[in-house]
Amino acid sequence: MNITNIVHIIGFALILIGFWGMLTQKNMIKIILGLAIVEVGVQLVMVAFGFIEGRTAPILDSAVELSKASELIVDPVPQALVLTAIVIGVAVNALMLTFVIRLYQKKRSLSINDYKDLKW
Amino acid sequence: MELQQGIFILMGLAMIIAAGLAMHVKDLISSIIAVGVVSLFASLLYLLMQAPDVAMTEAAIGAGLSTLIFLYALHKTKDVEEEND
Amino acid sequence: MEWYKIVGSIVTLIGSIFLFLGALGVFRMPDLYNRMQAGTKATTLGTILTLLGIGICHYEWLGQILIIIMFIALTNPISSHALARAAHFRGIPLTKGSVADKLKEKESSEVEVN
Amino acid sequence: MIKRIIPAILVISIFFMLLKVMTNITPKYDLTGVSKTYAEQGASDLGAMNLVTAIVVTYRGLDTLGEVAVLFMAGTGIALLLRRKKKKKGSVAKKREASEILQTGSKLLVPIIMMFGAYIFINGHLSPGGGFQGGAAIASAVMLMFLADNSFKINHKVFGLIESLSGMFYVIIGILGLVMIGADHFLDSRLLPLGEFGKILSAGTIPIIYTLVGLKVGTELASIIDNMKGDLE
Amino acid sequence: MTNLPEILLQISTYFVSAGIILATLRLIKGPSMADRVVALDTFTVISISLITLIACISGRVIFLDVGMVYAILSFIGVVAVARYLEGGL
Repeated sequence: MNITNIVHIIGFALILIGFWGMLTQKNMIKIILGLAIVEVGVQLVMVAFGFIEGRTAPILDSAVELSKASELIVDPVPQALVLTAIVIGVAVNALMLTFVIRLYQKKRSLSINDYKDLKW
Repeated sequence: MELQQGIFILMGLAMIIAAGLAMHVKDLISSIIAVGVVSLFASLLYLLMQAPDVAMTEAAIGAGLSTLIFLYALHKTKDVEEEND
Repeated sequence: MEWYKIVGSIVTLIGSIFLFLGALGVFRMPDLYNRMQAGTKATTLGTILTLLGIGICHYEWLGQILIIIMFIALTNPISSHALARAAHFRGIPLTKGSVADKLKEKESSEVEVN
Repeated sequence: MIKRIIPAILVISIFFMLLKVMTNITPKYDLTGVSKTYAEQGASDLGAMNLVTAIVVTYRGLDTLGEVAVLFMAGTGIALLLRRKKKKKGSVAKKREASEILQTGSKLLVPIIMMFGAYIFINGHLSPGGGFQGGAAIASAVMLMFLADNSFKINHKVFGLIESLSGMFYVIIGILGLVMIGADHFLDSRLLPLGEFGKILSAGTIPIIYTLVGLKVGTELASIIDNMKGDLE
Repeated sequence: MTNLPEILLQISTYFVSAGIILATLRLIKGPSMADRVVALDTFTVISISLITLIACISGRVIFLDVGMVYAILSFIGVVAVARYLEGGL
């Protein structure tokens, strides 16, 4: 049981909890909270893909010898991806909450069951 | 090495408990706080996985910004929610 | 064997014991205001001691650690004060044994003057 | 009943999917492919100590440009959806003022947080941090002012000007790379000399680009918060 | 005797972890939402010292920057919830 597997289990558990909440909750704000949890889980799994045990952070200051850098640092590419994903995530959450506010101003309800205009 | 794995498992359990709490409790502020706790521990895990850039982003955004955005949305949709309580 | 490392780690240990006691107070105290007191005062002292101990261990990091201590000393009281005030206005009750409620007395006297 | 069964089936199927993914993962023991190249050549190629910064700004610069564009679109969408209406007289609900300690403390802390955000994005190539983190710190300072002062308003003209100017200069630097270096060097940071490794004025245009990104992200997030607050004017 | 500082640092890590467990119990139990906010506040303060311990154990000074960001930004979330609860948002 190494650390990569532990973090993968944590991330997958968060994804499942978030999906369960999104599918069963009625309140729209709570659905968005579930999506936020799913985001955290996916980001954890992505960072864990680049983690190598016993190595150090990809910042080449005096603690890392420059000529042997590729044998001493963890993978920097997933970190760069996740870095941008977090900022995008919060903007997308804000946009979805804006939709919720507008819907609420229209129908004065937060429950997802009251919006059945396109239901067949 | 044992200690490090123990810290990972402890933080993972705390995250999973907080996520379950966020989906389980009735009142919305508690669940927003629980999501804040999830992102706090996520930032600590990033730090333990040697990703200080990601940890800093998660700390700067998950600590204040995301909580406040949810609270504003809750504030704007409040009147019905208090009737239902 | 450097003596400053031993001193620093002992200071860190004392700080972490304070952190543990603060968390224990958060868990065990009877009402919100007592919990808040344990969760703010004890943990602030514990964090400052922990950071100082590590600063003694790695004396070349001391500048940054002092900056962190300054930030904690500035921000922690503000948040706990705001939280206590909000809880008071929200009407969360005090525990039975408490003897003084100055904010309530101040408010009621202001109402009487007006 | 059916409302419980269908989510349960979906979640269980996702669980088996993730289980399949997890059993097929073997932990890495070495860098491979593109990340090995970045780790070996990044420092001498771009002069940045922080390899994540090097990847975000230069190697994957186009992605960052796209991300800033997505952020801009989200901000614009929020501003469009939450348009403000004129205030009617007497219809504003009374809000409780912040306590004196919070007001004084925020006056003390807001300049410190702003300065700290600037420190984060200027030092992006030397230490962890960069434009996104510094922008979030600046937006947090604006947020603290909203929390402490009920009548605080941001100056929309100044914010819009900073945002559009920083976005414009970001694209201009990218096109300069196209003109001055070569046809496939859009957003290349080697316009300026690389300088001495580990100093603030090094790594070509990485500090300049990250400062611009930080200003843009900070003003963007601050205006998102302002729109979400959305008091009637 | 030579590795006494490391042993002491490990013991402090155990104490801090026990603090996390106790605060998690308060987060689960908390009868009102204000109790949960107290737990969040405790978490943020504890996590700053945990970040510094991680930096000390792994020996990189760069991790302290993350601690600085946490120390100066984490209180804003608590203040936001407090302002919401007292009705001033």
